[in-house]
Amino acid sequence: MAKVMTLTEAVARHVRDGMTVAMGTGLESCIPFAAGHEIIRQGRRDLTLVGPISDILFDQLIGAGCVSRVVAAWVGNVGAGIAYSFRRAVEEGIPRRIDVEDHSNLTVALALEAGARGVPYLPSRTALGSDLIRDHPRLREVLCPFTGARLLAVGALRPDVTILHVQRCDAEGDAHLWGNLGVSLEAARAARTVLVTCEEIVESDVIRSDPNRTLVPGFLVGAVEAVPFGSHPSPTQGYVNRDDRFYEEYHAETRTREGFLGWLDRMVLTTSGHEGYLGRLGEARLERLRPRAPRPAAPANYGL
Amino acid sequence: MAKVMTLTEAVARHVRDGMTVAMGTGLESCIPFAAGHEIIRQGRRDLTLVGPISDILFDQLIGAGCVSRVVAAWVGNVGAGIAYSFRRAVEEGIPRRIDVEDHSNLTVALALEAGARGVPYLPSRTALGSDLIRDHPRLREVLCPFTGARLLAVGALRPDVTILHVQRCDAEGDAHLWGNLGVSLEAARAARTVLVTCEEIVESDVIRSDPNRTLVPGFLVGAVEAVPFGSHPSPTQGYVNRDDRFYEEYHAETRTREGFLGWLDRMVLTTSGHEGYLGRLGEARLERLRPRAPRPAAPANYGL
Amino acid sequence: MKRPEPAASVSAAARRQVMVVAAAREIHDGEVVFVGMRLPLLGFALARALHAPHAVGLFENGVIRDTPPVAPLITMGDPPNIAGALACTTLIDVMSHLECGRVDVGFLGGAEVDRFGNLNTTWVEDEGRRIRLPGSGGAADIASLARRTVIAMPHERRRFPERVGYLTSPGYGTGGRWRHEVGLVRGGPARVITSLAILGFDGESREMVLESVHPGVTVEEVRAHTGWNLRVSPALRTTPEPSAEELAALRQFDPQGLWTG
Amino acid sequence: MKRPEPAASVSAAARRQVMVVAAAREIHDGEVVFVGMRLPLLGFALARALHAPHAVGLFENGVIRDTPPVAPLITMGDPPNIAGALACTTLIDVMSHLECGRVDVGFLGGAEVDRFGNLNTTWVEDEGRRIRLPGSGGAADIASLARRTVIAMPHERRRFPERVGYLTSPGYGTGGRWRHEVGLVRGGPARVITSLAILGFDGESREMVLESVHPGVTVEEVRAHTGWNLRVSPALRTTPEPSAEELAALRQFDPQGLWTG
Repeated sequence: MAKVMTLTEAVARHVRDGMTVAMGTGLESCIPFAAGHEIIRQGRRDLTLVGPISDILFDQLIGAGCVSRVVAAWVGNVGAGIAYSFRRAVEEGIPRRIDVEDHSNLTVALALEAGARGVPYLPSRTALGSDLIRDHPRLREVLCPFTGARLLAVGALRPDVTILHVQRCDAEGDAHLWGNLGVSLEAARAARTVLVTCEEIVESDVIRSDPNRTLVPGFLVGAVEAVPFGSHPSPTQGYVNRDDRFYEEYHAETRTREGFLGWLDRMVLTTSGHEGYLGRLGEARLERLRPRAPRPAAPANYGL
Repeated sequence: MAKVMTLTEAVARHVRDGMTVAMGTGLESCIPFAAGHEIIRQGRRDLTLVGPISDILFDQLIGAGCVSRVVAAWVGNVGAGIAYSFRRAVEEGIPRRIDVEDHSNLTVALALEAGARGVPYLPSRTALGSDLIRDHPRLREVLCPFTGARLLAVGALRPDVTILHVQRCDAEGDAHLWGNLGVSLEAARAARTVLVTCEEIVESDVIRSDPNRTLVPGFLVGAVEAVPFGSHPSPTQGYVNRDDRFYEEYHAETRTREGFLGWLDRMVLTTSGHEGYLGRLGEARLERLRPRAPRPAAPANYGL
Repeated sequence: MKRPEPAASVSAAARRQVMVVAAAREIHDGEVVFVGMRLPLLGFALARALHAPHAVGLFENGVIRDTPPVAPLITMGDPPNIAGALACTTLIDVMSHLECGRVDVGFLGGAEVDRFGNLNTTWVEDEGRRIRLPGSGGAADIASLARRTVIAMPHERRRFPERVGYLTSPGYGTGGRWRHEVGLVRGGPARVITSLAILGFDGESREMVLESVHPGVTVEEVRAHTGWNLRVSPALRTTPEPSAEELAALRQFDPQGLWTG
Repeated sequence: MKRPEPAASVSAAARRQVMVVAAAREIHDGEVVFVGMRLPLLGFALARALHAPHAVGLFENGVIRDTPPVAPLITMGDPPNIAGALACTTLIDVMSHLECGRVDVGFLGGAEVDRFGNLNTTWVEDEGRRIRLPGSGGAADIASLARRTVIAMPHERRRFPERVGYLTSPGYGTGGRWRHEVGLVRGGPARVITSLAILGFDGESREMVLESVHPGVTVEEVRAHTGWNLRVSPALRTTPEPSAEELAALRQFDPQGLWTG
């Protein structure tokens, strides 16, 4: 039952070829880059990636050839716009063809929420009239049984695994997470299992001192790994700020396939795990990303 | 735009005869008793009350003749079982007939959530085969547009006002709430306006120091009142423990209509507001309900 | 008709101890449990301490916890059930785990249970008068959506009618494949733990079957307190007495004897 | 066909200032605003400081705040947008306010906008080659569900086709009652703020109409950079220059001139 393991072990055990993997569910923060890089290192193939705003993590996994399908609302570079590996795959089939199941943020969120709720679909009025919903495998126009009004039925999506990066977590996987939440909670509850990377593993007492901050209960979690800077270059509130420069550099360097392969080789394939990746960035750069000005949450008392 | 006002003013302004009012949404904690008593004092009539587990607050409002309809999953005395005024109204029409729209906890929660989501209904598989869903105005069996499976469609419910009691709130209505949440968030978001009573009104900076604890944003809130012990006899975590004895006393005293009227007169009608009610309980009793053992939440840093 | 008196050959406290221990034994290690108040709460604490150290408890008010409340309490929303919880969240959030099929076992009670395990907590008749009870609460949801349920009830003839007057929380309906036919995708009662006996359900007909009588109780007593011609399992046994270990744990978790005293 | 050059009679920085100020003016006091990055973020800060002190901003990642970020940022999920927020919650939670009709105005941009205010952020053609863009993000949701939207775009002919190649985010579709017919219950674009002009929509036909040209811009320039025969309002005016107060606020909220420098 021991859930604490290395990232290498966690990915080896929980992420298999052909699986549906939700990641980048925080929208633009707490993106589990370290876990994504480990998936690349272990050479996973034919993954379906799920996420609303994918940050550049999807671009990296696509460029590395791990992906056959993307279920997303937006695949780009949140710092610089275009995600070139995504474009090359969709437009030219390089390194391989990928299918894209296009969504809006709300439809992908509702698909995950339907999965989390255990219902086959959830209704909404979004995107009616949009080309998005034409001939869509998961979006269907229906009539409301009460009012007869047109609605969009969003079919449920249950990832095999959802990967989250959080601030802190205990050894059983009970995770404290703060900042904007995006679709992380829906994705965690929809998944068959959850893989949590965290800035620090803490005693269970820390988690239990503030149960309202436990946004993922441990019984959903299959593996826990302590991975400081595990969201780099995206931020983890209170632990790591965004590395803005990284997005620009990645944008410039990956404009060509050759550039991308050079980046991939240097930053992922030849780094032996996340520590090697951090080593490439260098101490000084990481130090600059550490928060300087503490902003403590006001006390809350659970006493009786 | 000033939202901070007395409870008298808040009820006068926001709760009108004939309205649909959600309260007691915390299930068994943070029940807004003080606000309910003020509704009784101001003699509101023909209210529709909405809540899953109503505590004895619904019983009091029903006995006082304020209510024409109840939308709930359970109307009783959480400490002692039977709610006598509810029974008298349903079985004998005393002091008046009331309609009961029976629900399960999940169906009333989903009705509020549908209201909060702005959709006409939400699907579930609960209560299929139960007598609860027969000839129900808000529950209807439908077929899933994807799978053809039978589902229960739960129609949306939008209260005119939801009344919440919380730990702390700023002058704009941004409310920090902790402990079990029941359907409070769904009820707040479903309502046309929210009336918040709180143990303390705090500076906005306190709220902003921990935005993940803000479970009701101020733009939903129409009125804010500082009402310490506003949930008595139910608990408010960290501020007031449950007054167990009160439930037993109420149970014994309200077994007859005469007993109830005596209770109502003594505790509500002849008390000039919540301070009068607290006066009836006495300092010593209140003091015993104050938490003695602090249990502070672990620090969380929002720094950058 | 005069109602039979409850069997009095064993003390009420001992009966309640047997019930709590029987409830605890229904919880297996690693399971996700929808816990209720009183008997199931104590049964859950016992199970965690003895044979199910990795069981996790969900409460419909939004609490998720794996340890007993830090002090005695009346409702699941009381401060001792919040302090030290693993998570505090919403009713829909915990009930979504039910609807997903993640909840292994849920505990239920009621005013009436019938031959097919259906429960009534809404309307009963007492000597011709209709009495309104508090209603479903979360019971209909647990009964519909948990992988299995365990029902705990005092064993009295008026509480065991052949057919409930109002079906609040679905058991096996009219038996057989009824759950499937009405659209329920799993679940149903696995056990009924009463003050006299433990009962199960036939795998085909889904009718209630007497499986075990508590120490000092006879089959005839059980049948006399049941409102239909109760089937008896060919493998009928006597409910094992609580072990020394179980009794010690009971004393630990109910030191004031609130439930088992 | 050679594309017309963008009008160059006014500096790019001044144009952007006019755009931000125009966006700010679209926000009224007390409104709930679905804010985006860059231009709308700055416009929201300006509006709050000047004429809409009670406006509240929602961000699709789950942030609710009424003050500018505490430091410059690139995305709405960056620490300066979290610190000091009123609330941090989920995407569905904030988008539910949209679906409920509580959001007064949402800001949008895109690669293309057409005659009826439809937006494309998915597929475009460039000299015969199909180019895949990042996709909708939350734009289709905002366009579908907000009470009204404001679109901000550079005014270039390739970005203003008569009909978008792919309709990502619904404007008025093919005009008239199209939104109603497809099931959208409210909303649609109220304004398009470009680098050259401010445009509105006809109340009946829902066709885009030139309402105001920025200082130094001619109607002919605007029409030359628009891919259809653009209607011009009979009440055409010149966009008012930013006031001294507005310029001061701009310098306060964009001290490094990241957007307006």
